[in-house]
Amino acid sequence: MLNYVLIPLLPLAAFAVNILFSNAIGRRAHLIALPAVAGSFLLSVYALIGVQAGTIINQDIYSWIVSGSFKASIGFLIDQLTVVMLIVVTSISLLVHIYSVGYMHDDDGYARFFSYLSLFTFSMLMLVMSNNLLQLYFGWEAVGLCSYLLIGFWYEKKSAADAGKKAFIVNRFGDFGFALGILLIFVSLGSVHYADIFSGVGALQGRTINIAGFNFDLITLIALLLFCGAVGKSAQMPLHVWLPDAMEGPTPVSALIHAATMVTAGVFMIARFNPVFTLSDTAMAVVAIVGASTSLFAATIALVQNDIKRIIAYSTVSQLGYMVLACGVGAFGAGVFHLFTHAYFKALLFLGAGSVMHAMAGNVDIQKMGGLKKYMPATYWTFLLASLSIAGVPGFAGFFSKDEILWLAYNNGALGKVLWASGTLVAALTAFYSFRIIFLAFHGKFRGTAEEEHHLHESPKVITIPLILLAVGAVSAGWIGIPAAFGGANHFAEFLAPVVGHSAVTASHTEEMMVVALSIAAALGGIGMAYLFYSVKPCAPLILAGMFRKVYRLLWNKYYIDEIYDAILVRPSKWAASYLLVRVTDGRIIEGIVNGVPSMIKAFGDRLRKLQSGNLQHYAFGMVAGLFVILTVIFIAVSR
Amino acid sequence: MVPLSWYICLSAVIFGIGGIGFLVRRNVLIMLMSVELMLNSVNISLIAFSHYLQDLKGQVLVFFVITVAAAEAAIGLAILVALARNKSVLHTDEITEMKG
Amino acid sequence: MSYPILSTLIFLPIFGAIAILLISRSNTALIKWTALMLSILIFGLSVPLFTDFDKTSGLMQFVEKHAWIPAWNINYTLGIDGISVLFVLLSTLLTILCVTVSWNSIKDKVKEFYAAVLFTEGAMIGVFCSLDLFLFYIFWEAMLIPMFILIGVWGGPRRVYAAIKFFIYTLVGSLLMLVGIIMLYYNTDRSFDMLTMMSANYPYSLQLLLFWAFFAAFAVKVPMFPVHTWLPDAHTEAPTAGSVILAGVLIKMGAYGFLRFSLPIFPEAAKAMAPAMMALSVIAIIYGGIICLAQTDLKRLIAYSSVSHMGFVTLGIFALNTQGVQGGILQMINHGIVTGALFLCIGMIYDRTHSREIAHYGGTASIMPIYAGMFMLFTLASIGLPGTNGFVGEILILLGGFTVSKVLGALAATGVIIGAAYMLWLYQRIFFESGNDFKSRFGTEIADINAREIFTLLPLLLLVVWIGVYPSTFLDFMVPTVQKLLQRVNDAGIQPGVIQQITEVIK
Amino acid sequence: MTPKIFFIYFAISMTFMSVMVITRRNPVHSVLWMIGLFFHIAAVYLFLNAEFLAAVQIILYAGAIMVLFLFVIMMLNLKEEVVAPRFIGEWPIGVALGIAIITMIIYSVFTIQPGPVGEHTIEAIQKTTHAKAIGSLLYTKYIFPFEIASLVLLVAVVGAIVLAKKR
Repeated sequence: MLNYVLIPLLPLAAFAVNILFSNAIGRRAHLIALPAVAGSFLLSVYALIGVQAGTIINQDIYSWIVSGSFKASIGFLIDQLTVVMLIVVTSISLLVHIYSVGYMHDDDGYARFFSYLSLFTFSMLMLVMSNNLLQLYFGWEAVGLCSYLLIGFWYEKKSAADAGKKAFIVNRFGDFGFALGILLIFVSLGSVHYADIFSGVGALQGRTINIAGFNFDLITLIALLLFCGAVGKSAQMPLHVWLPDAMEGPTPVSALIHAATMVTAGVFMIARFNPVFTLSDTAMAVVAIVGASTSLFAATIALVQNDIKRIIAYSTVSQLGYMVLACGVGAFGAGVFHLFTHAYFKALLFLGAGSVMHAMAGNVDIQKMGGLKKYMPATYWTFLLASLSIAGVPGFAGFFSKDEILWLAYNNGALGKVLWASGTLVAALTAFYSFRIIFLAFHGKFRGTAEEEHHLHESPKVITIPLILLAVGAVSAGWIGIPAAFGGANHFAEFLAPVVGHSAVTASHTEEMMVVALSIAAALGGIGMAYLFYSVKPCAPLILAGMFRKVYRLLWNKYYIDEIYDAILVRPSKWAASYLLVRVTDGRIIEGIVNGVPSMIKAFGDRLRKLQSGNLQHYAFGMVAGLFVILTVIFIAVSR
Repeated sequence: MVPLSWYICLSAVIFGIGGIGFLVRRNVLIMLMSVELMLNSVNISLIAFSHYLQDLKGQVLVFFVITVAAAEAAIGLAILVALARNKSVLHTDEITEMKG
Repeated sequence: MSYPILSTLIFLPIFGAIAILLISRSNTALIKWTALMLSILIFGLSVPLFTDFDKTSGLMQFVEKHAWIPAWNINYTLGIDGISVLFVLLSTLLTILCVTVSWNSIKDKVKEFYAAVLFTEGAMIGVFCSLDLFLFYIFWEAMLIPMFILIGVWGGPRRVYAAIKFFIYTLVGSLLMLVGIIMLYYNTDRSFDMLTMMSANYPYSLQLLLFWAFFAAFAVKVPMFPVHTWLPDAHTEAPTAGSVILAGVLIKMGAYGFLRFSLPIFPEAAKAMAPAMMALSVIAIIYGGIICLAQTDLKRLIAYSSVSHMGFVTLGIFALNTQGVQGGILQMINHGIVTGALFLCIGMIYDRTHSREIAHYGGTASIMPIYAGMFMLFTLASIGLPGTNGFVGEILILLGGFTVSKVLGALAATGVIIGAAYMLWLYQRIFFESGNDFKSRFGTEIADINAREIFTLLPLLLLVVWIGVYPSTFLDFMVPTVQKLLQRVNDAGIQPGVIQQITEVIK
Repeated sequence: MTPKIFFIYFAISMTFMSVMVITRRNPVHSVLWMIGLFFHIAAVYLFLNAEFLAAVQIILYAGAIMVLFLFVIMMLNLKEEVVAPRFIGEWPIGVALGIAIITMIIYSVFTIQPGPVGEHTIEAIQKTTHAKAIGSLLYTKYIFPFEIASLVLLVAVVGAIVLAKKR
């Protein structure tokens, strides 16, 4: 058991040491953080071996919150799904740690950065290893916190601080639903432990729940509420707005948190709760549609952006949409598979972008780059491999996972066909914008200033080595899941099957070939278009933008989602707070009453005070009048 | 024989006049005299009762009333002197320090 | 126990306060050290409550009973159970911190200040320990006096207004309770014994009347919407120690009163009124949260956040189930720790800058990193991040609330979003962004918090994590007591009537 | 019949004098009217067989208290008193209240039911003489109030000195 406990505990220890002694440690922070993460990685590999040998662990460490019938533990569930996540998290985390040694080298907050990274790794591991919902929620919020801290790492920049805050608050909207989902699960099943939930959820089928006079299907409601959490964390529409802004953080953070691990927690959660989701067709349809529309929507935005990190960020949103789509069509295994491959190539893309930014002195505008290929070959080649992978060029990791999702979507009835079509379109778009970066940034002539050109250089080894290692993953990660149609055995899906089950396949191998062919065509078409637009005829994009000015504007401004939220949520609540509540309710009504009663009494007293003229005889009048009254009363009383 | 009620009525009238004097005069001195007037009116009725009820208690009480009246006059006049010395006014409507 | 521990805890501070008053005014060092040593001694004496408390019993423990005014059947009865024991400990702990945080910031009338703090402590403990209604009322009102003085003498510019508002508000509530107490006295066979009342059965109409009479006192103290407006003023104007006591213990008394009186003595009325109370709580949660977004004054913001958090507490209590009530009690402790700590933090920076305007700050994180780190942890606890104490309380309350009413539970959960919004925004405005404005306004000489201040915050910091990670230590205290309480409430019959129809609508 | 005629004379003249006391502009005149009134009151006392008190009335009131008043008047210069308005602005209220009180008392006088008659009949008093009768009562049964009265006077003496003393 100890080896499992140590997986999250090592990073936690590293965090504690680094944060408590940050002053003393300073530049040596990585000496503590790196071995810890490496240790976690090795233990994860050990866990993988154990699981492959059939050791599934589901054990409580201690009771966390106990109250009446409510009981939540800190405990670990180590099964196939967990192990996959463990490998992804620890391996990427390790590489990012190494990368950061070089990337953050000159930063004042070196120790702080590493402590946050360690804390994040710990939280993420707690999340994936959890055996109950509440611990999952703990990890869920803790990774959100780390994300907040790391996005706002350069807190002196207002935009960074804003972005961190935005990420946290937008996520809280999702978590709100997630928390309600947890509550609803407890209320209807009496437990928050996975085992109890999965064994008991079947009995809830057909039950409805009455809320405010409306009847809801209980399972659908639970599934949708849980999905809310995923929407927030995995940046699905309409809560995707925080992820592009999160790029204000240091690039290693973007790679680790906002590409490879944290944002995929939503997908992980849906996959983990597949027994619940599969019981509700409505929920599944919603999940699939949200995923598909997010992927399409984000891909279109990515087409026109110029900030290299933002493009990759939208691409992340889009790819996450893919994974969610996969879950929505019941292909949980495929979703996790894509999660797995995506982690490598997307982390690579980000780290490559970081390397580029390193050379460009922090400039992120791809229009100002060009011809970087000859200055930084290692970065270029790894970046190219990652782009090929994400575009879905056959043989690369992205191809296999994406293809599996499309194929399984195709199998999922009429709705599946639509989703598949949209997915294929997204594949083309993805290829296009990925290669847009390649052609604009690495090919052609350098478009920046001479001074900048002089500064261009390849990044140090500590940066390029993680890139190369990740490139290996980006190319080969898919090979463990080669589908049967290509003569493979799809080991990955088989491995996960005990947790997430098999997807039903109804269509024939011929159709599968057709699907594959179409997706390859889409990928190559996208790359070709990018080549045409940005290498052969560089003026074409401008002409297009001019022709479809409105569309271009819409995409450039990201469909004005941020502005809409600002108008319907942020400003009204600030207005309500500052005007309605402070001035009217608190100021006028409540304080009006509170201060009004005493001031009424005071006004009355002021009037009454006039009676106290100070003239002796006026008081005497009162006395005599009183005497008269008393006499009268006595007289009347006596004479009666 | 003069009926008892006549004495009481007389006492009441003098009492009332004393009261009026106290209420309407501005001069503190006259007000003090009005108080004496009222005390005397009470004495009249007390003695009248004493006579008609054939009991000396009423007269004993009158004795005490006179004592108090003397004390009151002494103190009252002393205050009056102090007042006249400090404020050089003797008119009640000019002494309104206690105005609220 | 060989000695009357509760009486010691009550009267040692009070006699200590008198002793401090006897020290020469000019000898401030002796005054401070006496106060500190006394408060530490009292805390030390209260530790046996923690260790010797029988967690398996729902009965009163450490009971002391002496006849006091036999003619009116008034007794001097003390005792604690699972509800009150933690509050006594919290009071003794926070008093130490109040003393240390005021070490340098109080320069005027030092003697009276520490005497007032200690006197407050004694009265507070008295409130939590009293088992005789008469005694309870005496402590309840006695506490007002030093608090009034603390705000009115050492407070900010509008201190007199705030102090009077605080006093009048609470007094009006208390007087209604006094009437209730007298009614209760005559209806309990002329007895003030709370334990007798807790097992007596009163007619429903009487219960209802008394419930509202007591409600007036407790709701003001909590403070529940809409009688909360004294709190921002009092908190804002009070000196740091005053704010800490106010937030940490004093406003807990309202909720404590609900648990000690409203639920066990008027179970039927409490049950009938619970939906209305829950609705008010939810309003307070959301209202208090949103109003925080508009605050420009540091202390005022935290004060309004207290309204929101105490909304959670009352929501939990009136959910009338195990999770809700336990969560409510724990959340009271949490709120005392976290909000107390936030006020301590604010006091520390106020000592340096003498400004409470949020807009005057910015970039403090790079100037005072340790301070920023500690503040961050308390901020996170305040917004209920898992792993901190705030989460444990909130999730239990939400569980309890959600079990009773889905709509109210869901609405209460929105408070979590709003809480994150205003606290993080506050944190950003104070600690993040550029520190240039801060430096030009307050000079570059602002030092990070010193050892004294770190040790002031450290106990609270440890508690935040302790309760967050292993809350069972504290939850175990209340299990039997809460069970007993809920049994009492749930055994009571439900009264049909108009209220029931209202509650149907709310549900 | 004769006593009634005498009483009517006294009643009318005493009322008249009282009115004069409270309406005179010059305080000296008021005092003089007051002294006249006191003599009349003393006469009424004689009617009522209270010889001792009649004497006390003249000696103490007319002789001592009123002289005290006169002294004070002399001491204070009250020249302007002759021209200043005599009554306060609200005098009609005072008059009305006074008349109301008088009316009320007179109205109630006729309902008086005298209590049982005591032992001090006129004959009994005449046997012991009036002064002795009062004296024996004062120094036996009412010795305690009597001593208190003396204390009251003492306080008055001290008080008067303290108040009127020049600082």
